[in-house]
Amino acid sequence: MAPVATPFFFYLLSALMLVGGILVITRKNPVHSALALITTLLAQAAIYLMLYAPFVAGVQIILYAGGIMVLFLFVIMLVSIDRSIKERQFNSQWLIGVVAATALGGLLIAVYTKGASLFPGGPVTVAAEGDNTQRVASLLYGQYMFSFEIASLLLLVAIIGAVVMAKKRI
Amino acid sequence: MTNQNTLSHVDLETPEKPFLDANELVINMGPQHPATHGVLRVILRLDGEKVLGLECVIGYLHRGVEKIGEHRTYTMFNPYVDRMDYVAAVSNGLGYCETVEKLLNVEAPPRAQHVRVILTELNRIASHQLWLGTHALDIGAITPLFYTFRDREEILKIYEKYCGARLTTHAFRIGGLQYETYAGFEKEVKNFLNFFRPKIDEYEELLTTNRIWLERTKGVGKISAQDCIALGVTGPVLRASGMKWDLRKAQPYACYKNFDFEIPIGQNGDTYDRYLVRMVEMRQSVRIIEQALGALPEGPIMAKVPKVMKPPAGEVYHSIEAPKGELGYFIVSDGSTQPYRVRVRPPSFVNLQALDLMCRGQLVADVIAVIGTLDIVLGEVDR
Amino acid sequence: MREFIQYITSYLGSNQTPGTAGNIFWVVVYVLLVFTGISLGVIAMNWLERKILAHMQVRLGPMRVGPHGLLQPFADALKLLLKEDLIPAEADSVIFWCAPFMVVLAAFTVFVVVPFGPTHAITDMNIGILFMLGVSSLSVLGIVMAGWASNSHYPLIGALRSSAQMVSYEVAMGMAVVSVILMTSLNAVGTGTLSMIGIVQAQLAQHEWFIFKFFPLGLIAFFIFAVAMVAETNRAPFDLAEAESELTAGFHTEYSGFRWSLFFLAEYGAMMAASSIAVTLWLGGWLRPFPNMLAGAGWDQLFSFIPGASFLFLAGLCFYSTARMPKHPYFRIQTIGLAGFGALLGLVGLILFIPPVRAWVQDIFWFSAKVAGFMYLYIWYRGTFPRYRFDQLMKMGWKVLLPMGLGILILTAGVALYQQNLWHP
Amino acid sequence: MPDETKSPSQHPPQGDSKPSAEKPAAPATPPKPAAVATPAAKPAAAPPKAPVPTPTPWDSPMIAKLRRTYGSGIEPLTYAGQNYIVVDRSLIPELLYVLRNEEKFDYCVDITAVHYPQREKQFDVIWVLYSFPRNERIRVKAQIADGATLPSSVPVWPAANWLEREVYDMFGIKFEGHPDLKRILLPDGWQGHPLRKDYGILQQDNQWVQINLGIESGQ
Repeated sequence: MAPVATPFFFYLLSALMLVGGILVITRKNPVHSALALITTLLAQAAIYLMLYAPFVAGVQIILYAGGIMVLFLFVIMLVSIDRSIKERQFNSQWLIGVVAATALGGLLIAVYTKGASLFPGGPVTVAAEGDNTQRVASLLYGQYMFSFEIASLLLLVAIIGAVVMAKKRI
Repeated sequence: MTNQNTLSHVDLETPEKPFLDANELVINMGPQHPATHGVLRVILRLDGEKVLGLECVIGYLHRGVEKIGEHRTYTMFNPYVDRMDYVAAVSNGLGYCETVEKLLNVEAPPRAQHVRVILTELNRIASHQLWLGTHALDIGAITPLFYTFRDREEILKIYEKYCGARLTTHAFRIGGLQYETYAGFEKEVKNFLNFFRPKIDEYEELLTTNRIWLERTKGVGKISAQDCIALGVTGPVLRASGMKWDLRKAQPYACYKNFDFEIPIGQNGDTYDRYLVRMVEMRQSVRIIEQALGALPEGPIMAKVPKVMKPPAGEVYHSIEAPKGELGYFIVSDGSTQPYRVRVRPPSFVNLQALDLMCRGQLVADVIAVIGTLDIVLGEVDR
Repeated sequence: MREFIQYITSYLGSNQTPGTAGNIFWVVVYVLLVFTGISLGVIAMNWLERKILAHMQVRLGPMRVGPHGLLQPFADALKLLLKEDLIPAEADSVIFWCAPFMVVLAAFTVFVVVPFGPTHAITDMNIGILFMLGVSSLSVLGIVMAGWASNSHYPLIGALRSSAQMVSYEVAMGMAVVSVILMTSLNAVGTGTLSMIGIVQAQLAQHEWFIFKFFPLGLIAFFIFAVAMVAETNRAPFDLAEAESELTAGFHTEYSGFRWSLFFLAEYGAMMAASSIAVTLWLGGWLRPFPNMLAGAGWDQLFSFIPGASFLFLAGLCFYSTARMPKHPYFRIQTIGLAGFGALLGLVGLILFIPPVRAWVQDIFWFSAKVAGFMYLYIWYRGTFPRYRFDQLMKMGWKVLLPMGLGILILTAGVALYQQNLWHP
Repeated sequence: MPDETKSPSQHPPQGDSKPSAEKPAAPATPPKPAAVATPAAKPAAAPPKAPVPTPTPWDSPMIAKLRRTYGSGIEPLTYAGQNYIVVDRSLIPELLYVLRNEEKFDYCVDITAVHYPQREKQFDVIWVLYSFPRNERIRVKAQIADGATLPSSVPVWPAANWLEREVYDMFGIKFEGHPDLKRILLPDGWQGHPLRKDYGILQQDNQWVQINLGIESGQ
């Protein structure tokens, strides 16, 4: 798949992501926020695709956009929205928020200005396209086997925890 | 039997625990809802999909039949009763005619009684067919509806030929029948029976062993015989709970005591048992009609009743086994040509009371199934 | 201009999909072709479903608009487009507005990777099947949005139901799909593929449709998928989200007109998409039936006549019905119309006999025929089954299909590993 | 229009509006206290043929037992082969309990009322009971005045719930202790109780109709 109009799509998707991200934190209605977040995630998936990482893109869509966000929406829909609209958001933590945002901003600026020296110059060589998924797989199940298993154990614990918590209510 | 009065009544007013405001959802089902069989309005209180309780709001079809009855002569009121349970109009007519006959102290001649039994049992089949079709449709099986309507058509044709009307037939008159059976009546009824017997098997093939049907109906809307009696629930619902009680046997009217038939009963009192009971009832109705046809006597079809009916003052309660349960008429006469008071004891109305009990703790989808299985007709509930 | 023409012609004769070849012009052409085909398929399905269901239910179905109701779908479409498009006052209008497009987008984007033949696909993605599952799972979002934005109880419950249902059946579906991907790895290289075309080619290379692979493992996986895909598309007996008798019309209760028709379009599109996955993964995609039993050039030749022959058969059916039409002048236009339709079908059939067309249409025909088989199954289910209850549905998803899928996955992996070892001792 | 006729009149009340149809209504038979006075007891104004059937007393072990406890408070009668008991209003909840628990009348078939505007105690309230073990029907009838209340029989038979609501709806008879006594067939807020004899057949709550349905009354 030869890329077409790469800069155009890159800027389009980035803009979409930024707008989505801003909407997530500015919308009062949580459902709108969630939908904005989904937009961001989908745009991100498209950027992965542009970076020749189709597998990550697919997983992003299936897991985040299709799975997790649906569950988010599920919960949000059940909560009375009228009340949350009236509430002021993050009213008690704005100070911490400002500090964190400044710190992050500083970091980004630092990376941007020093970027050339931090990273090797030029675009990374693209792996042969057909290998993508296999290489992810062999890395996951080979080199990073241990951390992969730990992560899955963590998820297992989370599942059991969720079941236990749900059972309590029954 | 019902010494203790333990209705597992849950208090509808119990305040619910607030859980993210998400715990309770009040849903208004009806009066214009495809599955409430007419203008029944049910207010459901749900926890997610679980029913915490419900309240029926009825009366949308109230036409004041009882009031009308006080202002019509006995004969004039006869067609009105057809408009109550319009699915089983013939049964309604039978109940009314027999009650007035009791007041007048006359009895319909044997031939009339036999024809009455034939038509009433055909009506029971028709009513059950309609129930089966709509009930299955509520549970999501579309096809049985069309099968039952196809076969019900044959019954309606017989009615149409006999008295010119298909639905609100006004088939009987006080004291007997207005019309002699038409030529070929017996043959046509017999043909229908032969045509219909395999059709019951066809319905059963579609549903009785269908896994999804079993899952949707078994254990759904359970009600014990004890609760049935306490709530006055009669008909197939009571029988499916294991109570062997049918007015046709318990207090035979018309000429039912001449016929040999069985009362099907269920054990669990769930929706599936009610389904089975009604299926067997259709078969039994076929049996009764066959016997009645075989024993159809010759003779007059009308007893001696005065042109202007003035039953002596008095009051009478008489009830018959309508397809939906005990259908009773309580008529007070003051010696004039008009009833002083007509009270109809509609089976659907009383049976509907049990809906709340049967639905507690079930899911929304089960409410639909239970409304279907109660087999209510709103024309009769609201009168 | 010449460059442009050269750009266009350069693709011809290529043995790649236009997407893989990177030829934008042909990508656009293919996109248009595929989406036209899908829309035509939806129209045909609309008519067929009503007709077949009607005949299952001892009635006639549409008979008025056109001969045997053939023009009914068009009449319906016209009606829907002319209807007033209501947005309830209390609804969240932006989301309400977007939701149907989201659903349609999800249902149609999937077809980007569906292989109608070795080169007849818009593109061949490296992660084809993952892409399909991912994109089709996005339709949940549209449904949730529609249900929530309507600001009404029934749609909300419908949306909750369908989202819960789709999310949970996706898991079982995924298990079944992964077992197929394991099967594709049985080759000299020892790595499987997620590419849709690759999966069919693996079946070709292994001389076995995956439904028969490791009997009965493939069959069971197929069964799991076949059940899950019905649930995934919200069709009977899993059509709880739009259970008429309970929730009036579920999540699209408040929709009307054009937007409602988009939901309709998306539903049928999703059905075809799901069937396409099943066909690709288990039924050999575009491969003709009986590749082993009836192998050989002669048989190939014979099978290549079937597309044309089946169209001729349909044409014959039309002519037979024409002959049976009532002779009354009232029906004259209808009779002519039916004969015309038959002639059209016959013409298509004859064209399909021309050798180059015949060769070209082979793959597409077999693929479509298999998908059509699934579509018939959908209709059949709807005519036969009552509807599941929500908890039963969830129980089946999580307690029956998911463990089954896991078991199949593990077994398949074991058997595949064993065979792999035979391959590379 | 027959008016104020103490003696039962035979001529049919014609016209459909019967403003206060008050016809037969037992001519206030004085003798017994809670008495008798089924609508038709004596009035027998002789339809020419045949002796007019009148309610006659009946007896059974059950009645004997009840008689022993309640004495003259109950009067067992039978008409057209159907047994009923006329009871004093004061016996109402107690007797119903006895009938259900001791006499096994476990099924409350129906509760209804009849309005006799001419009488001092205007309403007959009637319980139709059935016993499954005995396969026997019985009716219990009590007379109450307009505005008087009755104890609810819902604790006795839960089936009475809707039936009593209907009686309340149609006649305005209040049942004390009913869990949820409100209108059932007519809308809440409707004025009047249609099955009373003074409620004409064409009458309706025009105000309600205008407010709630937004239409001028159709009649």
